[in-house]
Amino acid sequence: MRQRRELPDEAISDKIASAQFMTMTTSSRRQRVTLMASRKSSTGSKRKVQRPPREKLLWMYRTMMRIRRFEEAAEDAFRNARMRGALHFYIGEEATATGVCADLRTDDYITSTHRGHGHCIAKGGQLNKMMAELFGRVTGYCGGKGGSMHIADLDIGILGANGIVGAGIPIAAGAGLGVKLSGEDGVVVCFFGDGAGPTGAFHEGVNFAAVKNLPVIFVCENNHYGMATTSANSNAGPSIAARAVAYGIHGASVDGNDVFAVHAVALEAIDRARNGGGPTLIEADTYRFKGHTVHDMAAYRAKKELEEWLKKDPIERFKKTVSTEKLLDAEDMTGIDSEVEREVADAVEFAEASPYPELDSIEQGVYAD
Amino acid sequence: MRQRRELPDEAISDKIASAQFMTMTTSSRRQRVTLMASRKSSTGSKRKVQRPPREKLLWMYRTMMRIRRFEEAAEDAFRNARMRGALHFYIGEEATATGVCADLRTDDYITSTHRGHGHCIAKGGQLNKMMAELFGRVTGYCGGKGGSMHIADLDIGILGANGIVGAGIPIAAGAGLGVKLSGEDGVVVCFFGDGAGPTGAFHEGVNFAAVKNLPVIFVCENNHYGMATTSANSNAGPSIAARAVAYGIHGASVDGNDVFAVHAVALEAIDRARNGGGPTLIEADTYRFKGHTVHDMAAYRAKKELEEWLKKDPIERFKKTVSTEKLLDAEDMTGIDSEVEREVADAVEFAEASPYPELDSIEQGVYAD
Amino acid sequence: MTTTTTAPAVREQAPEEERLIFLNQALREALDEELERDPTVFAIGEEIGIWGGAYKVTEGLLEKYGPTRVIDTPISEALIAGAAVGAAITGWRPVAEFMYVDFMGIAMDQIVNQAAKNRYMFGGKATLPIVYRAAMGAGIGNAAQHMQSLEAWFAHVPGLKVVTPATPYDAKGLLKSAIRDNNVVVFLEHKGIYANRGHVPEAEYLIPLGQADVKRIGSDATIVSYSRQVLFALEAAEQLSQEGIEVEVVDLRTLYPMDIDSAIASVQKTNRALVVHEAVQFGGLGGEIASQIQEKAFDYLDAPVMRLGALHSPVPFSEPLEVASFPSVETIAASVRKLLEGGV
Amino acid sequence: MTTTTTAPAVREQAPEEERLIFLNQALREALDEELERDPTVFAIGEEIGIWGGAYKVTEGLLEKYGPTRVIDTPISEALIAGAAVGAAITGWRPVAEFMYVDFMGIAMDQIVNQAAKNRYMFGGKATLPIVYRAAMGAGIGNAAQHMQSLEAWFAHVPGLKVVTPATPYDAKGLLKSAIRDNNVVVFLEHKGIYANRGHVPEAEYLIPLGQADVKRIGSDATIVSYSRQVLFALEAAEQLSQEGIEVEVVDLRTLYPMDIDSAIASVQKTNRALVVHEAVQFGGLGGEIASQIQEKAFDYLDAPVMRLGALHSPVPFSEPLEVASFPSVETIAASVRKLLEGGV
Ligand SMILES: Cc1ncc(C[n+]2csc(CCOP(=O)(O)OP(=O)(O)O)c2C)c(N)n1
Ligand SMILES: Cc1ncc(C[n+]2csc(CCOP(=O)(O)OP(=O)(O)O)c2C)c(N)n1
Ligand SMILES: [Mg+2]
Ligand SMILES: [Mg+2]
Repeated sequence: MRQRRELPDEAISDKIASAQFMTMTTSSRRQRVTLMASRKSSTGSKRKVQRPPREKLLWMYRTMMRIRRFEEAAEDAFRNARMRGALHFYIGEEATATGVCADLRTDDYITSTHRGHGHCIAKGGQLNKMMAELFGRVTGYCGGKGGSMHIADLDIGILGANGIVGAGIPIAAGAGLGVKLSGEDGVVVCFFGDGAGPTGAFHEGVNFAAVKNLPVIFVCENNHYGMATTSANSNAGPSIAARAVAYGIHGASVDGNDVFAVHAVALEAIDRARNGGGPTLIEADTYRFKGHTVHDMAAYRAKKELEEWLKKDPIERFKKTVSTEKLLDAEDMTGIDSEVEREVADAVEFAEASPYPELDSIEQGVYAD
Repeated sequence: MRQRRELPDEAISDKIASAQFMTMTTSSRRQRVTLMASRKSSTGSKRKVQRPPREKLLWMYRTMMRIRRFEEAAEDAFRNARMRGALHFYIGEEATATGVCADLRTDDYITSTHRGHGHCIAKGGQLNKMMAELFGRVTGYCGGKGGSMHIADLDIGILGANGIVGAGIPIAAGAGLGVKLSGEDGVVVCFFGDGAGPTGAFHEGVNFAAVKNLPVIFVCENNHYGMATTSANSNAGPSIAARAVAYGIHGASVDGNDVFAVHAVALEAIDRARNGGGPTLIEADTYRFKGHTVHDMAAYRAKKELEEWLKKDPIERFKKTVSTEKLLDAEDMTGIDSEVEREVADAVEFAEASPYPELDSIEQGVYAD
Repeated sequence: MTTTTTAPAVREQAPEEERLIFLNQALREALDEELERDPTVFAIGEEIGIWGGAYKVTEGLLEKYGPTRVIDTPISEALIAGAAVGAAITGWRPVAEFMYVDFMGIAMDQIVNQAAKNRYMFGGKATLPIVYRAAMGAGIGNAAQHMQSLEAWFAHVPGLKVVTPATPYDAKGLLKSAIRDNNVVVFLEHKGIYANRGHVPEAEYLIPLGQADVKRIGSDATIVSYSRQVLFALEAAEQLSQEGIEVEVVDLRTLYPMDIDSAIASVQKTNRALVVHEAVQFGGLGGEIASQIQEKAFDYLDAPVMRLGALHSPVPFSEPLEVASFPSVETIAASVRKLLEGGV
Repeated sequence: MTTTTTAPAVREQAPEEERLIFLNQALREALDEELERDPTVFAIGEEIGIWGGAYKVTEGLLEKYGPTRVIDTPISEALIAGAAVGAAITGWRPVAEFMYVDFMGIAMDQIVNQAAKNRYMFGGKATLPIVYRAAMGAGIGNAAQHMQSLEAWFAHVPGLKVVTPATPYDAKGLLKSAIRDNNVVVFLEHKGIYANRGHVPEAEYLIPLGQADVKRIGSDATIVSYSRQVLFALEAAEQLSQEGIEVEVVDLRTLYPMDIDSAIASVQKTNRALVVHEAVQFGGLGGEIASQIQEKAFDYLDAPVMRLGALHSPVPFSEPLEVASFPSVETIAASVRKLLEGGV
């Protein structure tokens, strides 16, 4: 009775299968689902891993530093009451957005979350426009009308941060549908947190993408907490990646603090999506160093737990790897450090020097002509 | 990081495992999910299957006949314009509701669907009150205010048919939560169609039941179609039962037209739920002999497909089995036949003899005092 | 303002030269023409392809345009609404169908927090040309979860436009405009009038959103309404005319943006107003309409603005109760008589 | 009718003997007392346990009552609403929290098609004692998806009751009544006043649903409002008093069932009415309230009933825009002056 739809091509699934994985074979022989249950830190893996070229390494480092320094500056401004609203920091998770976006094209799309600064920066967002938006100024990405949770840059495929947990997932599926209808080879990356795992939006969005074989890469940033609720207490089952089996799509679990591991998994998924192989569900294991929002001191987390994760700081690990493997030298990075410092300082200056939007603009921009 | 919650006890999962099944072992050794991929017709199975006692066999036959004759009478009334509204017939699927409800207690609960007559009858619903409701009379289950899609009998645990696909699933989870809070050993059976598989409500409800280890048995009646849309075109993945893996709960696929097979699977699930073993996701393979609604001629289905399924008529198969295995004799069944005929005729008479509700009652029953 | 619409009320005999078609056919023509003319337009929803839509509005379009222009989805209302957002913001013009407005509760977050707000939240940059179609209204015995009129929810949300046609002529012209509109338009079709026949010219035409239509001229009282109740109001007006009472019937057609000026102009002439809708009266749009009338035409009113909506209950199944639960030709006529005696 | 409530407006200096507590504390006391007295009551929602609720309303209750009475859920709003239905219909009294009313769009089907309608659809037999709590309102910079006022959606749905307290005293008394009520009550708490302090007596008390409270006596004009805007109205009234204008302030407190009679009685005395709410003005409940006032007090009105609500846009993030987008003490006072000059 059940007719099978287009399936991921065997070659690609075998490629993924070359990492540790488990296979579930269903009654239908034609359906093959591979799931990398634990691609642990690429640095830890036996085989000689192939590293990205120097230019990409420099970009990765710069991107992670831009995210971290941008948010440190934002937090500082907030603590000094120069900024208000809800701020969710990505600090500690930089490797995930960076590794995933490293090989996206400008015409590829991403949907983001309430914790979206990192996604936005990794996809090419401008710090001054982002900072101005956080300050509610007219020069911000949204002219001050959106704030941190609603930054978008449609010109470079950033379809928007989102204040509603899980809501970006059906939107990503829709963008993926559009790409498929256009016949082009673009892809859509959908970032979401472990807290979005239980939402109906997740299920409706992923099921649709799987049924229609859309070029969407679902990236769950499992930082182990919603607010105070643990991922395990909100998501049933062995893991979020394991759900790929239920949807008949490819799934992968990856060390989200290892930018190289994330990059490798993302490359495979992007490849597959560009070549009509359909969606992938990636679960990145990571951790937020800060509280849920700028207001949260995260008392519900064990001090020890945080310390363990601080040891896995994605930026420190990147530095360690590139120096051990002699891929970059200290100067490369210190140079970037000071450039980023300056860029962030300029962004703050730009933002604070910018005016607030005009009061008579409140009802403008609601409807298009 | 991920703390595991209470798990189904090995003994029970091994019991299920004794049927044909596949096992998926995840990175977490402590998590064991068994999935009966294809408990094909129990009659076809090698080992000598143990049949229910005579009393239960008689109940099963009577129940299936009550469902079929009730709906035939309703269709007749509708075709003669003595009744209006939306009617969704369960004819052809009788074995599923019957097998599942055969061992439910009066204080167990069920949630039903738009195609709910069979569930209601199998759980003990009264034909005259049901028929009167279909006729919109004040003597109906809902005093005529609900109609076919909203019949409920709270006194015997029927929490209501539902006009919203998937909506019964979170409600069943809530009833299951209540049972668990009460510390009693009741269970909740949640019937839903394959069309509800893609709904967010399915995911939110099953995930919650799994996270909280609630005594809920999710029974998907996969009759292969929503309206004209096939189950395969709306549900991604190998099967709906296979999703059990993603939720870390027990799953089972069963021949929904074999009342004995359904009964056996249901017994295991009910046992497990009563004993704190948590939820089960059962997928029953079946088919609706009629169109989606009384208005639908089902032109989208191949004539041949229907013919194949008509050969698997659950009532005929029951008769064949009980006579081959000499469990009941013809008289047992002909006796029931005439009793059911009379009961249904009485129900129609009762309904048509009943008055419509008073016009001034429109705004009554909206709020409780 | 009064347009020259000659759309006949139901049952009214139409002149020879008119082309009488069903309302769902008129909608299908609109969709067909727009799919034809703009390759970025596509239809998406449940059972709109093989089945042809629960009310056959999309019948034949799958065959004509194929599965990339007429997309059947699983039962996933939030997905349908959200996929429309994702497609629209990336350059497409989705026309999404919800089988019943009652099911839109499942999609309210996507419609209200995403579709309606994205443009504004993103600084007025994003453009989301989306039409969310749905069948609304009572009268056919599908009971409480399939017969609601929920237009008041949508009209209250900045970023949404809301359209509620009453005739085949308006339905076609308004749907074409809605599809070409660069905003999110909630297009509500009363299921009780899909089978109504009315004049729809061969030649292409558009009806701009936000323009009311005076469907009957009268001097004694004004009935402001929309969707199917406009037809009931026209019938009531004919009855009242026998009694020498001439009622003007203003069909708002679009609820947001609302052409209240047409209603005001009429009330300034008749000095009496009755607002009628099938939605539950309490909290319905009748309140907005009546309030604006008394705010802007206070000195013209000879009686308070009256409202007539559904009783305060879910829609009952039983036929006699169902039909008595919302405004009818009889209750509208009775209300007008009462209005002329000073009202309320 | 006027109750003898002495709940002070914010900032007002309270007499020595009063017990001043925060509004979220008052709500916590109500929940605590009801959890204590009725074992069938339980609280369920996101982050209400360990976190203590986004606005700390449930803080400490998990520790006191344990995880079977204070239940943390995954992020699954439809599940929360539906689980409450399943539990309520089987004998429990769930108090479900939605962190923000903005998220209830995800749960609208369960709230509207299931919770609100089950009793009626089942022939008046089922009883669903559910309280759906949520934080509403703007003013704290969380932008368009966290700051809405959507009470109009719920008040329009037969089967739901809607409560919107303005003071700690009312908040406690009304929540206790809502929990004991045998119906589905949507209880909306303005997030801008959780930290307001007001008098709440030690002794237990209840405030019946459906009773308005005249929070200030005046003779020149009536302001009808609810939730936080009542406090703004009281401040505006103090300002106007300096100018010799005495405004009566009627706090509806419950929006359905609505005690419109208290508003009418006041308007019959003052002959002028201004309806104020923070929700978007178009399609807001102000329309219902204003319409009923002009229907029932038409001959008493010296001016049209005026309405003041939020501008027609999603809530903007930027602080100056946000605060200017909804009614304030200043715009309320200005509206009253205008009303006295003949209004609108
Ligand atoms: C639908 C919805 N429910 C609840 C919230 C409130 N909320 C904001 S963030 C959050 C936790 C999200 O956790 P996760 O998805 O893991 O993302 P993280 O914050 O960990 O990056 C919650 C409950 C929301 N914004 N949207
Ligand atoms: C949320 C929702 N969406 C759409 C519908 C319209 N509808 C009613 S039944 C049906 C098909 C349901 O298919 P399935 O769940 O497989 O149940 P079956 O009719 O096959 O028993 C649809 C689409 C609905 N009632 N509710
Ligand atoms: Mg998280
Ligand atoms: Mg089906």
